[in-house]
Amino acid sequence: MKRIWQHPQEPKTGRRYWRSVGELERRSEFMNKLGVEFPAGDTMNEEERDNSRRDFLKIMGASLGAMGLVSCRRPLTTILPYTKHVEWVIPGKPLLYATAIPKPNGGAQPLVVTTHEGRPTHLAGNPLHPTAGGGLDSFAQASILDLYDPERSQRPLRHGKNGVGWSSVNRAIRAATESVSAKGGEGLAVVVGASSSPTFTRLLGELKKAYPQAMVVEYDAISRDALKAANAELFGADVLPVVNLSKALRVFSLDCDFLGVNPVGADSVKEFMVNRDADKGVDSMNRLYALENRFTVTGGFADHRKPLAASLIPVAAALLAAELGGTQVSALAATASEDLKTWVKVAADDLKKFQGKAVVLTGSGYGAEVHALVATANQALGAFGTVIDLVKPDTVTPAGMLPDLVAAVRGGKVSTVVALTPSDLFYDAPGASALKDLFKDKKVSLIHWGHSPNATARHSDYHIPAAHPLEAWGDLRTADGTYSIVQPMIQALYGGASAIEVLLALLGKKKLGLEEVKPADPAAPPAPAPVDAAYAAVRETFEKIAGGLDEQKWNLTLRDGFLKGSTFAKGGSLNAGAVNGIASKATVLSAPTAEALEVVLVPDSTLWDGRFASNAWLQEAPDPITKLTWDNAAWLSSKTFQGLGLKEGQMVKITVGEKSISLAAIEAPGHVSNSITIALGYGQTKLGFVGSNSDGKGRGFDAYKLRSDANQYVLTGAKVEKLDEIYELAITQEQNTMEGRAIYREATAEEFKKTPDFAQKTGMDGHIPQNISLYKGQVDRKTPENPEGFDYENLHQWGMTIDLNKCIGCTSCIVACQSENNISVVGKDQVRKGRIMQWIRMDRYFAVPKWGKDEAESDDVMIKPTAEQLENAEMVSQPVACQQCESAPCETVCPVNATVHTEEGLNAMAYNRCIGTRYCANNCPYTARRFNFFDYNKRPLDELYMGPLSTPSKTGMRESLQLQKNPNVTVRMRGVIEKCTYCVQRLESAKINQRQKQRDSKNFRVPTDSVKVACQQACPAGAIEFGDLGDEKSAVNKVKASPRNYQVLKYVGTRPRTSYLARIRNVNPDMPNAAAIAAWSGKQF
Amino acid sequence: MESTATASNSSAAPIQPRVLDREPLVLNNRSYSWITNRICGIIENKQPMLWWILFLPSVVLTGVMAFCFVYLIATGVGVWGQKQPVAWAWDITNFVFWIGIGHAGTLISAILFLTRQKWRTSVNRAAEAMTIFAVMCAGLFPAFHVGRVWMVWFLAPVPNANAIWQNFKSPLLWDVFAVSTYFSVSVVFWFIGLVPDLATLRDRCKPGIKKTLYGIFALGWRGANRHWSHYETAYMLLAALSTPLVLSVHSVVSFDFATSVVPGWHTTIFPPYFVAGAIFGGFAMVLTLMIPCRKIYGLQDLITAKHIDNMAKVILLTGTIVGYAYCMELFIAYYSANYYEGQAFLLRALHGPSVPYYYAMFFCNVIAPQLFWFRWARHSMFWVMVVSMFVNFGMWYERYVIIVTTLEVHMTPGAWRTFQATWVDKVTFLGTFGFFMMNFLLFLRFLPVIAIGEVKGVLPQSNPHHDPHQEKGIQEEDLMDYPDRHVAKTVTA
Amino acid sequence: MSTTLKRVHGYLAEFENVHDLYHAAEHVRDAGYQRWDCHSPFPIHGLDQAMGIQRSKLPWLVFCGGITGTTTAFFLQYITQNVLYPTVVQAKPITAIWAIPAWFPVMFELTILFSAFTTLFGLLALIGLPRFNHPIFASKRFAKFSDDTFFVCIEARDPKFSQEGTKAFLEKIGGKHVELVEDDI
Amino acid sequence: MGNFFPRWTNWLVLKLAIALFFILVGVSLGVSYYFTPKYTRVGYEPTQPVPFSHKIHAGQLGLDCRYCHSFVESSSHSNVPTNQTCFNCHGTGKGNIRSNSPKLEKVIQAEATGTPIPWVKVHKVPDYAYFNHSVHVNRGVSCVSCHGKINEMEVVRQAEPQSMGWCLDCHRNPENNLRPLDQITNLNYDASQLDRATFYKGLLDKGVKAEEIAAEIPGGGLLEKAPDLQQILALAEKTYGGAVAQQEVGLQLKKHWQVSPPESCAACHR
Repeated sequence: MKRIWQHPQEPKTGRRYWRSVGELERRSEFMNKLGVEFPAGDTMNEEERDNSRRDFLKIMGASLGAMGLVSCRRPLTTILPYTKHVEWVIPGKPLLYATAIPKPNGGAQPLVVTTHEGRPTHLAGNPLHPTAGGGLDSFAQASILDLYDPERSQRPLRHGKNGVGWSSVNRAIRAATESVSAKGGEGLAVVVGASSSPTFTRLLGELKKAYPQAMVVEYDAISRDALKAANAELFGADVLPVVNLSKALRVFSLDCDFLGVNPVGADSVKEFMVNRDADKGVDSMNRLYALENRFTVTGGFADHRKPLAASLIPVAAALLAAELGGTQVSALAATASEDLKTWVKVAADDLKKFQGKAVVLTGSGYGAEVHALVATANQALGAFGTVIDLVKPDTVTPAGMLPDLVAAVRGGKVSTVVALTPSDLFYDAPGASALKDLFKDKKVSLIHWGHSPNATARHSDYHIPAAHPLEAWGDLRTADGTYSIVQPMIQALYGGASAIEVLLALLGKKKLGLEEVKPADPAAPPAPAPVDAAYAAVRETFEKIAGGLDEQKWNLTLRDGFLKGSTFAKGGSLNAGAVNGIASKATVLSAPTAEALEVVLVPDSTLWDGRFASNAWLQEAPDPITKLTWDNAAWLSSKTFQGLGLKEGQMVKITVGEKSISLAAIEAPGHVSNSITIALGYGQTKLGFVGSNSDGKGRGFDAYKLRSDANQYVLTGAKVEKLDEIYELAITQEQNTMEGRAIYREATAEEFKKTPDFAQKTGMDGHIPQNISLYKGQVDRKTPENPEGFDYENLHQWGMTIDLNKCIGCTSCIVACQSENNISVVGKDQVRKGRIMQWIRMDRYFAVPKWGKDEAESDDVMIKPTAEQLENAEMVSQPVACQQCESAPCETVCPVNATVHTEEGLNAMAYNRCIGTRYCANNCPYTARRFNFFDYNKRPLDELYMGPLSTPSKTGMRESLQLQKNPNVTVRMRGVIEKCTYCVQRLESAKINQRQKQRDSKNFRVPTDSVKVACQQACPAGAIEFGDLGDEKSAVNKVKASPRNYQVLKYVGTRPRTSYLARIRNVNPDMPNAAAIAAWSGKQF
Repeated sequence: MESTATASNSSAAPIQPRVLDREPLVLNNRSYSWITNRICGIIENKQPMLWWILFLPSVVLTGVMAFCFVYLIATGVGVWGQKQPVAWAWDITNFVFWIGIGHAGTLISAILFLTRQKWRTSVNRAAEAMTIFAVMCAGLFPAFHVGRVWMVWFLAPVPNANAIWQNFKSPLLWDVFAVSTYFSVSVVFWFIGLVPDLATLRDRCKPGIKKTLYGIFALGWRGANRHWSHYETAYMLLAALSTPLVLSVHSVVSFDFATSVVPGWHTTIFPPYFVAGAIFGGFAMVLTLMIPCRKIYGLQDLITAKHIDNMAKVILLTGTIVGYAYCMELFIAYYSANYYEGQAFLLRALHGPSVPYYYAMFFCNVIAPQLFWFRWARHSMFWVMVVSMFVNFGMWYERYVIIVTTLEVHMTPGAWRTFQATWVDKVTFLGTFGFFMMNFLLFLRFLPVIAIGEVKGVLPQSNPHHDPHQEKGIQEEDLMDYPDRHVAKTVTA
Repeated sequence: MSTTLKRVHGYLAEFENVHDLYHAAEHVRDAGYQRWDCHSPFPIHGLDQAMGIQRSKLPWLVFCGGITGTTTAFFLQYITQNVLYPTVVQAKPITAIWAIPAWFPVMFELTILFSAFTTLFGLLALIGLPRFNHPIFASKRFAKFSDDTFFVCIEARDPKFSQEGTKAFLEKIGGKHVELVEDDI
Repeated sequence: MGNFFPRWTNWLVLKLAIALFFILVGVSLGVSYYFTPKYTRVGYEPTQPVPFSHKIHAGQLGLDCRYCHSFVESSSHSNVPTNQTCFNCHGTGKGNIRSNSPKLEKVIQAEATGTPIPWVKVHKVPDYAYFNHSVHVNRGVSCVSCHGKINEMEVVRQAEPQSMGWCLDCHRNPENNLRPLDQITNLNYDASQLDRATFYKGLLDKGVKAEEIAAEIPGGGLLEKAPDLQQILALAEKTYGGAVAQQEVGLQLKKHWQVSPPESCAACHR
């Protein structure tokens, strides 16, 4: 039956799904973009495959619809091969590059980037990196989405409007420089952000040389000016302290969220965890004291935490300094309350015992006096040279501060401003709107460079779209100075320019934009691409740093992602005199009262200073403490909250001086009374669909409006009044307490010493009845007695452990999972409805030592704790994803066999078989299954309820987002269940690679620990271990041997493959109410 | 028939002590033709105004329901209130509710038939009809609640190119078989019962489309006794088959919950508890429908106070069983010493998000029916109506409590979430009532609401040994307090 | 049209009440007639004995139907679950001997389903319905059989049937309006 | 009025029932033939933009598949060659073979413009199924097993249904398709062409124990002492006859390469 199909010439219009998506892609705007660097071809083919995977039901639906037709017609799909072969690229195999991206707060995050046919799809930490190797934070993890953000700024803007070409931008730049070159650059001001790129600093220096009169101003919304000033005085202008927590056994944090948004070293989390392994013996474990006004991940992780108003941190610092024998500032110390005194004293005594192994840290936002006092404390502890290294970085440039610029502009001394700071002047600068008007009045021509069309971009004369770090050449240094080259993975999608390139343009060394790149002429033999100025500049810097431009060294650096032994030079010491000088200036602050509250402004855990506002993954990543998504809110202590009689999300008006904002309020356990914490970075308007609401109004509330100085983090004398309106907040967790269930388990060091296997006896685990059923079923290891068991000898048996003693509850595993597994974003409304899709749910529980009305009362966990108890609550967080139960309740209830067990112990999920009865979701004790309630990948998130009537232009996944998708994971359509699969795509490819190598021999076991899952790769604390249980040498086997190892809900008999390691609190028995710490964990069932 | 026997004695020898009469099943010695006329009259005469007043809204509601399902399928399950961890809510609640109601019919026709309860004859036809329509409503929900309706054929074990099959360990698949079986068997049972009456209708109408249709469905029935003897065997067999079936169906439905691991679902008491509940709710619905019917169509002589009384008693019994189940759940939760089980019920009854539902359920299903301990209540149509209304609501609450409030507080507190229903949830459920009522009204309009043949069969004169030649009139002492006796008086045989 | 050929179906006698019909039936039976029947609006208790009818064979049919259902269900599940594509769910055993409890519900349901349909179709087969056209319908009075009248009909095919004898016999046993039922060929 | 229904209606129902029965049987048969990949996919032979003849290249000229599909052994999908590959032979200044043939027009054009040739996809596995070429060709499954005798096709035609059921057949009984690795791209391969001695010698050289080999040959388990090559050969000859049989090869390779194709969902669906 030979039938020849004559496929008709494709008509111009036609039912979309009859055309192969590949052909659609051929019309795609990316054709030429990608085509340039990667001669047109398999990118499209790859695209088509993964794209039509998304549309598989569309096609299926169509062919079903066509029924009879199916047999004689079939959707025409084309294969578009490369015309010329591309170096290294093997179609269908990912290609890995080492590079780095800047951390929002300075420093660098070394990366390994997975690319598929030239599309970067996933980021991971660089395990080879000496200091910052391992995981990454959620900012870095999510930045891959920024690259493909359909709403990132894509073309130059003139007065916020489109329609201006790159050529005119170049002309503007030339004009700007030429106009001022005569007067040695007078009238030109360059605003930069804190940068850790040597090349950038070098070029900035050159600029200064070329235009001596030009003004260089450094501005960041999360400003560290106070810290810099203090450091300059304390250690000298060009010296920076870098803390290496791996050397510390006692850490005292004065509101320093070093595990969260305020890192103090190259990779503080990783370093801190070095001494956190309870199985190595609790005596060698480090101990963390924390004083803070609100819960931070650091405070939640602390062994001893005391809520303390931010205004009193200087007092605490003074106390500590005094206790440790540093500088005495009795004026401050005297004001301290008694219990604070005792608390600090006991802690100080403990610290003293660890000379050279202890360190005191404080938040970078605090005033100079605090830093000075902390410095003396550290001096007294002998931390300098041991825990703290004083280094001389080459990435600090002498620069003015924003007020200088404002003054200059007001004085009419500045005609042109080039803004290269990643912050958004006209949104986050103090008095932003006034500044905007000032620029307008003074006719200052503003050339703005930025990633998104934000406020500054919209009100600048020229806006230059920024290139993503994966799109352009550059270099970076981690906090300790290790040098990394930033290499492009992909031709700039929209021809954006990097900050370095802008500087080069200012120096007249480069023309910006696409015009420069002309499509390679295929007829001619492949000519070497024109040497990129940025590339040249980076090589020049490299030459200086590496001491000579050695090609091999260069290539090695490119390959490994860092330059060996390129740390900063050590040097500098504490200048004691300065300390007294600063400390004497310290002003005495009083504790906040109900009349005069304090407002603490903090960088947001997901948006930082607001620059990530248009990143949907970060917007939807729940805040580690409040579990709030898509918005910020005022955190109030239970006492204040209940005192005002507020409801969750009720609007309050907060007034500081004459400035005031109104925003939604939430109750935050562990928060100090009369203190309000507000996350910065929200309330940006007209930032597109993700960054702001569809009506253009901002998401959340702009707290910058309260600041009158970029260094203000603690505002005192605030008033709060209750408004009637209730604002709808999307909080992912309704239940804050564990209701006495033994879900999360922890104990103090003493208890752990007494009964190492406490975790296995907690709650009902102590008395689980034997399974006396006649058949054992497919569980455990296969033995003669248990013939149906799992084959550990000949097959892989995958398993995972999560060490709660390391998990700090940051959300980077969630984002990593989202990026690896094509998990869709559902939007605020759906999150509110409890339909968030993230496969990993970071449960955060608050616990108090005793429940009930007062301390004396019973242990009944069902009684709601009081405000006082909540203020001193403990916080624990626990990531929960599919536990891959060997005896999985979800499987047996699926009527269509869509989820069954594999011989390797995985709980497999066949999306294309699922009909969506959701029975499995009901029957999962861990609620680990997610359901696609709508076509989240296809429908615009604000028109989900319109179904097929959604606006055609907005329907379907945006082209650029399609490029990000992992081609090895099905993109789910509506109506199917999805869940964590242990990244089965990685496991399969690992197995296949091994078979490729072995071919006709027998050994197919994947090399020990060679395969890593996304969350494990991402975890900065290294809390997650994953591997082959059948392999005795595997790390996961070692960890599972720990006495702390336990299974959640073990009594249900699901036999999860994922197990948890109980947390150990390294409690100092001398501390006040040390007995109460982790006391709740003894009362679990 | 005893009644007539004793009556004849009393007329013969006045001195004998009088044996108390047993209430006749049909009052006023109605003749065969009276019954035929009365029942067929309902179909042949114009429908009362009330019929139209009820019918038109039902049709509208049915349309609305259809719209809701179309919207659901076109847009996604998200239009309902479901969320993690409440993956089932109103959909399955309504399913269990309707399927429960669907149990009374088969029960009346099957179990009462086997137990030789002659009084069933005047209610079984309507009850069976109700069963079928209720099961139709029930079937809609499992069919449409799935995420990908167009893939629902995956549930059918047909050979396919993918060489993949169903999972017969899944209670959901058992459901598919149970419900479809139940529906088909009920239809068969109902139809077989209808044949002789359709013949009656056929023989009464003038030639025309109606006669043709009735004729076709009457299968050319000619009342031959050689047919009757097979027919009765068949009927008995079907009754014998339906009895275990009706018990199995709701047991299987209860397996959906009982075989799961969810605390509050994982309970061995569920099958009997669900079955009792089903009968309970079903009878309530029968009463809700029959009481107006007999009033509107003047069927008091056929559906007598005795019938109502009996059904009220059944409700009282099953209601008490259900109440026992509620208490037993609580007791086991306490006695099992399983913390999670205990919590599930504490949260359900004391401080969970949906406590009010629990007490609403408890009142409607356990407290309200206790009224039926009193004879006056069982005999006052008003109170019977009130109580059955309560039960109808209560049974829906029961399913809601079992399904939603349990899922809201699942095992890991971090995932707890409270459920809110959307307008689609509510309108769809309302729509099914329209669908149900529409079907039932059409049934009233076109089919005999009472099994003519069967009722004739239980008349005293239908006994071959009863001598028709010494017929006696109504005796005053027979006039015990039948509230609706006077209505019967006006009609003459 | 009066010259159309007719075939005699039999004699139809009418009775007023069950009592009379019952005794009439006994007479006819004793008279040794074979091809005859009573027609009544409802089944009459004990009339089978009065007519001497054997007990119905239907239960045996239904039994076979039921067994078929059970075996169908068993093999459907055994073959799909154990032979064609065994899958492990919740560590539950796949060997038939242990898995069979999970199959009972479906086996039970199919048993009932098959039995029910056997009952329906078995019944129709046994009583030869649907048969819309029957000579007896030719009689106008017969229409009342479904209301309140009772009939005895002796068919012409009966060996003991005779034009006069049977008519007389029927009248003797109390039959009213004895009429000859004929239908067109 | 007499009979309301005419006599012919008596048999109507029965007739309808019988008719319905046959219709249903007919429909189900029709669907199971015309609506399954066996019919809808096999024989799909679209016209390609370039009249490239596999028959000539792979058949007459005997080019190895891997010359053009160069990554089939290392990648999940078997790449379609770039123009450069074509021009290795057809390019002016390179092979110069028919470098000006009109058939090459589209290729030259593509080379000039840099826009790829839109080859029409013939073998299309559903997008939610993740097939991996490398793991098959590296483990003794030949191109022929899934693509048929490409070397005899002028224009490529789909030869196998490539439905899930079809995949499972082989995953359950791989021995029917396994062959020595050096025969993977030999599209005319037949087990009988193998030399039995070399085959078993090859296995022994790979370090497979002789008794294990013998154990895979029916009746071989009975040998009391470890056999030598000659005994194995004799045994094989006794069981399978003179020519090497596919079963013989398949069973040996399956055992000694430990070929255990997965049947669980996760193997192909992610």
